[in-house]
Amino acid sequence: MTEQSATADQELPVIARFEVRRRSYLAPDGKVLRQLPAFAADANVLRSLYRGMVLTRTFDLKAVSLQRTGRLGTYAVSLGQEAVSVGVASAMREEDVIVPSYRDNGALLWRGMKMEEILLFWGGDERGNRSSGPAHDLPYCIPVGSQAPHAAGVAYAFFLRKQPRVAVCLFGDGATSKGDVWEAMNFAGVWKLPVIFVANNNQWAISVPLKLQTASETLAQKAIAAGFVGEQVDGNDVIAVHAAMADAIADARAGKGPRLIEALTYRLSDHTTADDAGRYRPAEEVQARWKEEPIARLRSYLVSQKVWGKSDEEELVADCQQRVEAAVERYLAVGPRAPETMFDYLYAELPRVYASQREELKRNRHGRSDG
Amino acid sequence: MTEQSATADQELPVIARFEVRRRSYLAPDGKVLRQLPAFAADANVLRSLYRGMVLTRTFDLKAVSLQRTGRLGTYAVSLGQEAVSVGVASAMREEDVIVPSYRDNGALLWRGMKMEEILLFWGGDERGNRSSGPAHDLPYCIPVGSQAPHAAGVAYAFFLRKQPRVAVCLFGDGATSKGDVWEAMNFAGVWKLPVIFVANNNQWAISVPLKLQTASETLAQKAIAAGFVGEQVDGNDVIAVHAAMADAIADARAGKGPRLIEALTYRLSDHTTADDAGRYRPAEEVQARWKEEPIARLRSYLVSQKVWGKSDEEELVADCQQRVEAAVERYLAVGPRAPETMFDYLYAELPRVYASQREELKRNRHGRSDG
Amino acid sequence: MAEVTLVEAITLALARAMDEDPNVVVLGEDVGVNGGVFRATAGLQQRFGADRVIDTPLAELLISGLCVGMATQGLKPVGEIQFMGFMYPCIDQLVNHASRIRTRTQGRLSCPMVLRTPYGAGIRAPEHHSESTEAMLAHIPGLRVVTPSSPERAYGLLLGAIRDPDPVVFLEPTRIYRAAKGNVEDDGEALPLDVAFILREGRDVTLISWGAMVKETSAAAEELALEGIDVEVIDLATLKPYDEDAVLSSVAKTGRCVIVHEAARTGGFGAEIAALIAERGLLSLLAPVVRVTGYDTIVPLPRLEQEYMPSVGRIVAAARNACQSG
Amino acid sequence: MAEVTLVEAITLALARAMDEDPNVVVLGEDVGVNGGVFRATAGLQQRFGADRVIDTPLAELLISGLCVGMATQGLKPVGEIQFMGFMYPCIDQLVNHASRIRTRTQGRLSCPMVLRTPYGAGIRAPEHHSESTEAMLAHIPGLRVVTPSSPERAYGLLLGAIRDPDPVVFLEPTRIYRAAKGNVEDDGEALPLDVAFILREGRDVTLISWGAMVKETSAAAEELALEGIDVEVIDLATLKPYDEDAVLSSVAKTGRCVIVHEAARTGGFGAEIAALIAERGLLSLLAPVVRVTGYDTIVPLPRLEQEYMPSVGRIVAAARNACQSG
Ligand SMILES: Cc1ncc(C[n+]2csc(CCOP(=O)(O)OP(=O)(O)O)c2C)c(N)n1
Ligand SMILES: Cc1ncc(C[n+]2csc(CCOP(=O)(O)OP(=O)(O)O)c2C)c(N)n1
Ligand SMILES: [Mg+2]
Ligand SMILES: [Mg+2]
Repeated sequence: MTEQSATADQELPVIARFEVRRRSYLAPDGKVLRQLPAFAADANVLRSLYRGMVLTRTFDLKAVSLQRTGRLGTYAVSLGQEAVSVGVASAMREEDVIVPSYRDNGALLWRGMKMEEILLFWGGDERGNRSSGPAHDLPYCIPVGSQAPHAAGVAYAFFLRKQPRVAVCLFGDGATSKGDVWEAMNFAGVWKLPVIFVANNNQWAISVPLKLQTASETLAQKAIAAGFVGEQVDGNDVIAVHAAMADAIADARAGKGPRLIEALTYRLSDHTTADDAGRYRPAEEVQARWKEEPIARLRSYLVSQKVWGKSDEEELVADCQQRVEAAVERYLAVGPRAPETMFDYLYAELPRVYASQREELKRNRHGRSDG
Repeated sequence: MTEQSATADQELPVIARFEVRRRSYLAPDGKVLRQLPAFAADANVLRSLYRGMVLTRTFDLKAVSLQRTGRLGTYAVSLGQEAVSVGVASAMREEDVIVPSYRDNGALLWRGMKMEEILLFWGGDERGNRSSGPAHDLPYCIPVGSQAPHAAGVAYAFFLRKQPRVAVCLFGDGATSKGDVWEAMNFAGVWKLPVIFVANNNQWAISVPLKLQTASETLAQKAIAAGFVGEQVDGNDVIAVHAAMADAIADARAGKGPRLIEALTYRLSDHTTADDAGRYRPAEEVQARWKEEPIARLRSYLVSQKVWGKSDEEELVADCQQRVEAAVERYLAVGPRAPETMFDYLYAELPRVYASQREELKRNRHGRSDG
Repeated sequence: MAEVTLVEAITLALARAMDEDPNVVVLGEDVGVNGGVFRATAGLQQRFGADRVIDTPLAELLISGLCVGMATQGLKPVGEIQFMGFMYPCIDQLVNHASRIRTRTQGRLSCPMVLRTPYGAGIRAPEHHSESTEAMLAHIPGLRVVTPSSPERAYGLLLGAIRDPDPVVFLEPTRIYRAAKGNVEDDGEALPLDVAFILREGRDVTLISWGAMVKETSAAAEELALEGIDVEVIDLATLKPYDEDAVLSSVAKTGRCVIVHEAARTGGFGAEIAALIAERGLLSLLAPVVRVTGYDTIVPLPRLEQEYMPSVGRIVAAARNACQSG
Repeated sequence: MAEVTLVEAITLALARAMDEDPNVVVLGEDVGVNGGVFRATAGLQQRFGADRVIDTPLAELLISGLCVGMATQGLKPVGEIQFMGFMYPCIDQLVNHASRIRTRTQGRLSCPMVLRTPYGAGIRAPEHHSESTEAMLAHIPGLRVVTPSSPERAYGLLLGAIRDPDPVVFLEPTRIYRAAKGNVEDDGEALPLDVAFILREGRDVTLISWGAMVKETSAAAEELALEGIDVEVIDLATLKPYDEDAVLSSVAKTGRCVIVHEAARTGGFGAEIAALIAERGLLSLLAPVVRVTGYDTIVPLPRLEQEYMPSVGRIVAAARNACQSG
C-alpha cells in the first residue's frame, strides 16, 4: 500500500504540550543574570556553600594523590561538579535520605560522612560505609542507575508512614539510559512520591559523550515520560542548584510529587583514577570548560559583594588543607581487618553451615602458606 | 535552609517545547471526522483491511472456544483491538520485520502465519513458530517488553547493511513501564534507527488500569524522553492506524529515524482465557466501549460509501468461518511430537554430552512406568 | 484448624504477617483488586488497603528494587513476581544489593525483604511459565532461598521468611498450589528456616527433594516400600543456606542417595548436594549418588512438558538401582 | 608469532573475526574511541568504523537484547559487558531469548552472538568488579559458557565462540589479562569449544580449574611435583556444555580430584563436577573429592580480597590430603 510523507503530522490536532525550563543565576564570571532567590541574601548561607565546595575539591584532589601513591584504590573525583554535590545536599534535611552514586563525595561530606570514612571505603574496606552521616542514608552505589528504584522505595516508606521526608537520588547522564532509572521515575510519578531525581549531567559517561548516550535535547525532558516536571539547572551555579532543589524538595515534602532536576555541568577530571580521558577527549575542550567551573564563579560573586576577601580565602584553604591532612592521618592509622570478619555482616546471624568457613579464615589468618 | 514554593518555576525561561498530536478519521459511528488519507479513496484497500479484521475476530473467538473445550492452551484474544493488528501489519512490506508480543494474532495472520500454526503454538507445540510468514519475522514474545531491544537490534542490522527495511515492534501499555522498552527506544533515538514502536494501549495490563501504570497523560509522549516523535492514534480506527504507520514507516525507511505510535484502544475481552476480568472491571465499562469497536466502525463507513453491502458481509462471514474451521481441522490433525525432539533445536548440533539424555527420552517414549 | 490448599496457606500467612506488623507491605503485578493471578493475595487489599497491597506497574526489576529501598527504611516488603520466568530482571538487585546491603554497610542498614514467586512446570502454561532455576539463586551469598512442599510448610516457612531479618526468595510450587491440601492452624507459628524436614524415615536409601517434586518423591517412596525398600525422604525446604547435616547424617545411615529436582540437570542444585556427599559423605556411600532431574534442554511447551519432568517411575528406578548396586 | 598478553590476544581475535566476516560487529560501553576500559577493543573502531564498533548507551540489558535482535538477522554481534558484576541485567535476555530462539522457532531463527565480559577478583577494584558467578550461566540450556586461561586459548576460543552458530558467554579472567603472556600465532585458527585442555598429565591426583585460577592450580602442581606427587591439571575451558569424559577418564586414572574455582563454594560450578564424579566416577575414587573455592560470602573489598581467593597453599594442602587419604 502507498506510503505517505510524515508532513501529514503537522495537520493533526495537538492533544498535549510540554516545556522544559532552565534555572541559572550567576554567569561564569560571577555576574548576576537574574534576581537571586531569597536565601542568597544571607551571606552566611552562600559562604557555607562555598566552603563546602572548596572542602570537597581539596579532599578530592588529596584522594587522587593518595591513589597515585598507592595508598587508595580507584577513586572517582567530582572535580568541576562540586556545585551539584553541595547544592543538592545543602537543600536536604537531616531526616531526608540521600541515595548517592559513587561520585557524590561532596554531598556525603555535607551529610556528615567523615573524610576518613570515605577514604576507608575507597581504600578497600567496607567499614568506611558505617558512616557518621545519617544512619538512614544509603551508601555509595556503584552499579550505575541501580539505586534509583531504592530511592523510590525509600520515598514509598515515607509516603506510607505519612512522614514529611524526602528521598534524593543522584546519578549521572549515562545512568539515564538505564531501565532502572526509567522504571523508578515512572513508579514515582504514579504514586506522586516524595523523591527528587538528580541527573548530574557532566556530559560524559567515561568515554561516551552525551550525544551517543541519548538523542533527547535535555535530560530534564525525560521526566515528561513519567508524567512529572523536569527542570534543567546550571550545575556550575551552586545557587541555582540549591534553589532548584529547595523548591523541588519543598514541593515533594508537601505531597506534590517527584521532580527530575538535570544539573548541567562538566567532568573536568578523568572518569576515575583508572581512566585516561586523554584517549578520547581533546584537552582544549576541558580547558574551555574550566572557565565555567563553580568555585571560582561563586567566589567572584562573593568578592563582588564584598562578603569574601583574600584573608577569608587564605584561612579557608589552610583550614581545608589541615582538616583533610588530619583525616588522611586517621585513615592511614586504621588497623587491618581480621579475614574472618568477611563473614560478620553476611546475615544478621551467621548460619551454622558457614561457621567452619569462618573458622578456616581465622586459622589461616597468620599462616597462608603462599604468604 | 529555607525552602521556597515551586511557583518560582514559572518565571524561568523555557529552553525546550514539545507536543503530542492525535490522529483519527472515523467517528465511532463511522462518520468522517476529517479528510481521509489518499489510500482510503481505494475501496479495495479498505475492504481488505475490513476483511483482515473480521478474519482476526472470527479466528480469535474460535481459539477461545477451543481453549474452553480443552483443545488449546491459554490464549490471548485481541477482541476490540483488531484495528491495531491489521492497521500495523498492512502498512508493512514483506521484507520488513515484525517484532510482536503475544496478542498480535491479526498482525501475524496478515504477515502470512497460518491459523493452524498459531493454534499449534498456543496448543503447546513449538512447531507452530516455524511459521509460514516471512522467515525473518520474530516469533510471539511472552516476557512483556523484552522484545523491544530485539527490534532495535534488527533495525540496526538494516542500518548497517544500508537496507531500506523497517522493524516494527508491538507491545502493550503495561510494557511501557519496563526498562527494556525504555532502553530500546533511547538507543533507537541515538542512532536514528528504522524502527517503529507501537504501544497498543488497550488501557489494561491484566487487572492494572492505565492510571496505575503511568502518570503520563499519553503514552505517545514517552518518545520525548528518547528524543523522537510520538503520535497518538485512535486505535479503533483502522484507517488512522494504517495511515500513521504508513507515514512512520515511510520516514523510517527514508532514514528519518524511529517513531512511537500509541494506538489508543480497549481490551473488550478478559486478559487471556486464564483471566476473569469480572473480578476487577465493571461490565458497564466494557459495554460502553463496545460502541467504539473497530469492525462495526469501518463497516458503517463502507456501507455509507456504498462499497459494502449485506451480501458482501454474508459472504465474508461465511468465508472466514469456513477458513477458520478448515484451519482448526488441520491443527487438530497434527500428530504428536516424539519426546526426544525437545533436544533437536537446542543447539545447531547437539553437544555429545547430551546425546545420552536424548536417548533416554527415546527409550522412555512409550514406556513411562507411571503412564 | 481448617483444610486449605497450599496457595490458601500462603494467603493466610500473608494476612497474618500484615496483621501483626504494620511494616509488612505486599507489592507486585495484579496483587491488589485481582488478588494475584493465582489468588495468593486474594482479599488482602480490601482488608489492608491499596497502600499496603500495592499494584505496581509492570516492571520486575522495579519490584525488587523497591523492596530493597523499602527494607533499608525498616519496612518488610513482600514482593510478588508473577512467574519465576519473569524474575530474571530481579537478579541484579538480589545479587548486587539485597544480599549485600548489610555487608556493604557493616550492619548499619539491612534488607529484610521477601520476594515470592510461583515456580515449576506441569500446569500446561505458555513458554516461560515453567521455570525452575532455583540453583541460580541458591549460589548467591547473603540470600536465603526457601520453598515449601505442603500447605503447612507454606504457612510456617512464609511467616518465617517474612520475619527473617535478611532477604529471602520464596519459591512457591505452582503445580501443587491447589493440588496440595492440608490442615493449617492459623496460629502465627513460623517454621524454622535453614533446616530440612525428614518426611519419612528409612534405612535403605535417602531421597532428597524440594517443592513440587516432593510429591513424586514421596509417591516413589510408597512404591518402593511395597518392594520392601525402606526409604528416607528429605524435603530440603531451605536451599540457601541448606541443611548439610541432615543430608550427611541421612546418607551416613542409608549409604545411598537419590536427589530429585525438576530443574535442568547440569548445574542444578542437586549437584551441590551430590558434591557435599562426595566430599564429606564418601566413606559411607554404598552406591553412586544419583540425580533424577529435568533434562538439559529448554522446558518444552505443554505437549512435551510431562516427558521433561522427573516421573515417579524414573525416581523408583533410580532408587531401586542404587539399592541393588554396592 | 609474537608474545602477547591475554587481553592483546582477545584484540587479535576480534580484529581477525571482524576482518574475515563483515557480519561481525562489536558493541558495548566505551569499546569505541576508548578501546574498552581494559583496551580489549583498542584500535578496532579506527579500523572497522563506528558502525561496526559501537559505543552503546550505558545499558547492559540493551546490549544483550541488541545482540539477540542483530543475531536473528544474521549479524554476529560480540557484546562487551564492562565487568561481570554488571552482567546480571543480561540474564533475562540470555535465559528467555538468546538460549531459546532456535528452539522456540524450531530452527527458523538462531542466535549466533557472543557476550564477553571480564570476570574474577584480584585486581584491587571496587565492589562489583570481582564477580565470578559463572555457575549461574552454566546452568542455562542452549547457552555456551567459555573461559580461557592463556593468551593462546583466549585467541583460539574467542574465534571459536564468534564462529559458533549459537550464543556464547565468553568470560575473560581479568586478573591475568596482562599477567598472562604467550606466543600467539594470528593465523585465524580457532580452538574447539566443549572440550577441556589437559595442561599437565599425571597419575596421582587430578586438579580441575578454569580461568584465572588455572595459574594457582598449575603453580600448586609444580609445588606438589617437588614432593613427588604427580599431578594432572585440567583446564575445563568450556563450562557449558563441559567435557564430562575428560573429567571422568582423568579421575578413573588418578582416583583423586581437587576442583578449584574462585566463585563462592555453595552451588559453584565445582559442585557439578563433583556430582558427576559421585555419579559416574565413584568406583574409581580413592579419596573424597575436594573443592577449593572462594568462601560463601560477598567478595570482600581489596583489603581482604586475597584472603577470599583460593591460594596455592590451600590447593596444595587439599591435594596433599587427597593423596594421603584412601
Ligand atoms: C551498570 C553499570 N555498568 C557499567 C559500569 C561501569 N561504569 C562505571 S561509571 C560508568 C559511566 C557512568 O557515567 P554517568 O552515569 O554519566 O556518571 P559519571 O561517571 O559521569 O558521573 C560506567 C560505564 C557500572 N559501574 N555500572
Ligand atoms: C516481564 C513479564 N512480567 C509479567 C508477565 C505476565 N503478564 C502477561 S501479560 C501481562 C500484562 C501485559 O499488559 P500490557 O503490556 O498492557 O499488554 P496487554 O496484555 O494488555 O496486551 C502480564 C503482567 C509477563 N508475561 N512478562
Ligand atoms: Mg556523566
Ligand atoms: Mg494493555
